[in-house]
Amino acid sequence: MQVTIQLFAGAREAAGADNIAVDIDDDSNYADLAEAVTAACPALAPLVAAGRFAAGDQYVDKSAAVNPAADIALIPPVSGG
Amino acid sequence: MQVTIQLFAGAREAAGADNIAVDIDDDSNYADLAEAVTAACPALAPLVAAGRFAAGDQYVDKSAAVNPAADIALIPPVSGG
Amino acid sequence: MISLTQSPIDTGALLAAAQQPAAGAVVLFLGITREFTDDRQTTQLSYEAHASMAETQLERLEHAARERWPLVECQIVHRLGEVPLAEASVAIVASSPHRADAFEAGRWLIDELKRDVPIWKREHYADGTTEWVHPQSEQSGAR
Amino acid sequence: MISLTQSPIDTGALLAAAQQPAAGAVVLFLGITREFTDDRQTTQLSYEAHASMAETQLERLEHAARERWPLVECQIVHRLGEVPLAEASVAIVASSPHRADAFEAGRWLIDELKRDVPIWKREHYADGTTEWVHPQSEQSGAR
Repeated sequence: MQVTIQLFAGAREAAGADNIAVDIDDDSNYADLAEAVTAACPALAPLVAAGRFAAGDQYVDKSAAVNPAADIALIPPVSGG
Repeated sequence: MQVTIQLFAGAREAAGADNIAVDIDDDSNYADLAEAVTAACPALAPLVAAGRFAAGDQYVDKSAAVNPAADIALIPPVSGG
Repeated sequence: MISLTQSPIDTGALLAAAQQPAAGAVVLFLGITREFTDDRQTTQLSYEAHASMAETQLERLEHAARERWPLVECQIVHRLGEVPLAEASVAIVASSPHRADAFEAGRWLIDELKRDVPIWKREHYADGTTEWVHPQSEQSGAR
Repeated sequence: MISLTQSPIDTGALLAAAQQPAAGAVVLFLGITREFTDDRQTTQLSYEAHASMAETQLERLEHAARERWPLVECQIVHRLGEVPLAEASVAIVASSPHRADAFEAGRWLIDELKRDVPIWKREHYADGTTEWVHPQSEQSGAR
């Protein structure tokens, strides 16, 4: 299946794009997604490793199954406040 | 010597006066002063027992010698804030 | 800077003084007149001070806080006279490069103020009675 | 109440909302743009958010704080876009009957916000360079 991941801040800057699309197996979890994103765009490797994924408005576990219907985002380490 | 003590808040209300004058021995300390004030105005006893004396703008120890040249005040328990 | 005032406290001026480029964090504390203590209804408070001593003691606290924490700004204002419901009787502002210091200084200053600064509160209750507040030492100043 | 805004934060409105007769204490925290981090000079910050997620996470924090402490009011506002030196990027106000709760809630909320809310800061340095800030987890958010 194809999944599109929204990118923010330094991740958007590293990829040079607002989002990135990757192909993954139907039964992939977010750890698999992290690998696919890093393979597709090596410049994102550090922020994928340090960051988390969100589906909709919630953080997800690396072991959770990827839901391709959700709005998926890469959330690099945050610095609000 | 005669010493005049400024009174505030509930102490002023209990004594019905802004200050109270008492006669004490020349070598008295503030514990002696507390006794003299309580004897002169029994209504002040609870706030003398719970409070502190100040000379000028500083708290004084009960064991310190009374300085009749200082502005002496009875500081009942405070409730600012 | 410290002050005693008969007027409403200008919190905007306190924040403006604290928001300096060297600071990263500002903490403002306000003590305000609470309507109910247990079941007893307060309509207003009034405050009296041993003014010169209160100023000296507040200055001592400001200096002690500036020695203990790296504060960019530190101001304490206490209002005297009548303070209506929900208005501030005391304001403390502290700013610092990092937030832990501003929080700790603000908390320490209000705790010390309530223990040592010669200011007294008089409750005006809804039933028409008034009462000077002289807390026994260990139950002092839960607010 | 929580909000994200592109405008300067109205701290007067936050304090007015928090100063309710049921409260005895108000704590306002402001995170402000600091000019120097070590020797590096910042001229301004800009902030970006995953907006819907940031709102959801801020609401979660407000609700959690209200469950944990008896708060009369609790509001969190984060500014987005450019924030000049000394202006507030975030404001948190908490009021409570007793002061310990307002202090603890304010401190907890800013700590949690800096850990979990998807907002990012971009430093604009005096030498003309810019840099998105993505702290490594254990050194995050000392301010």
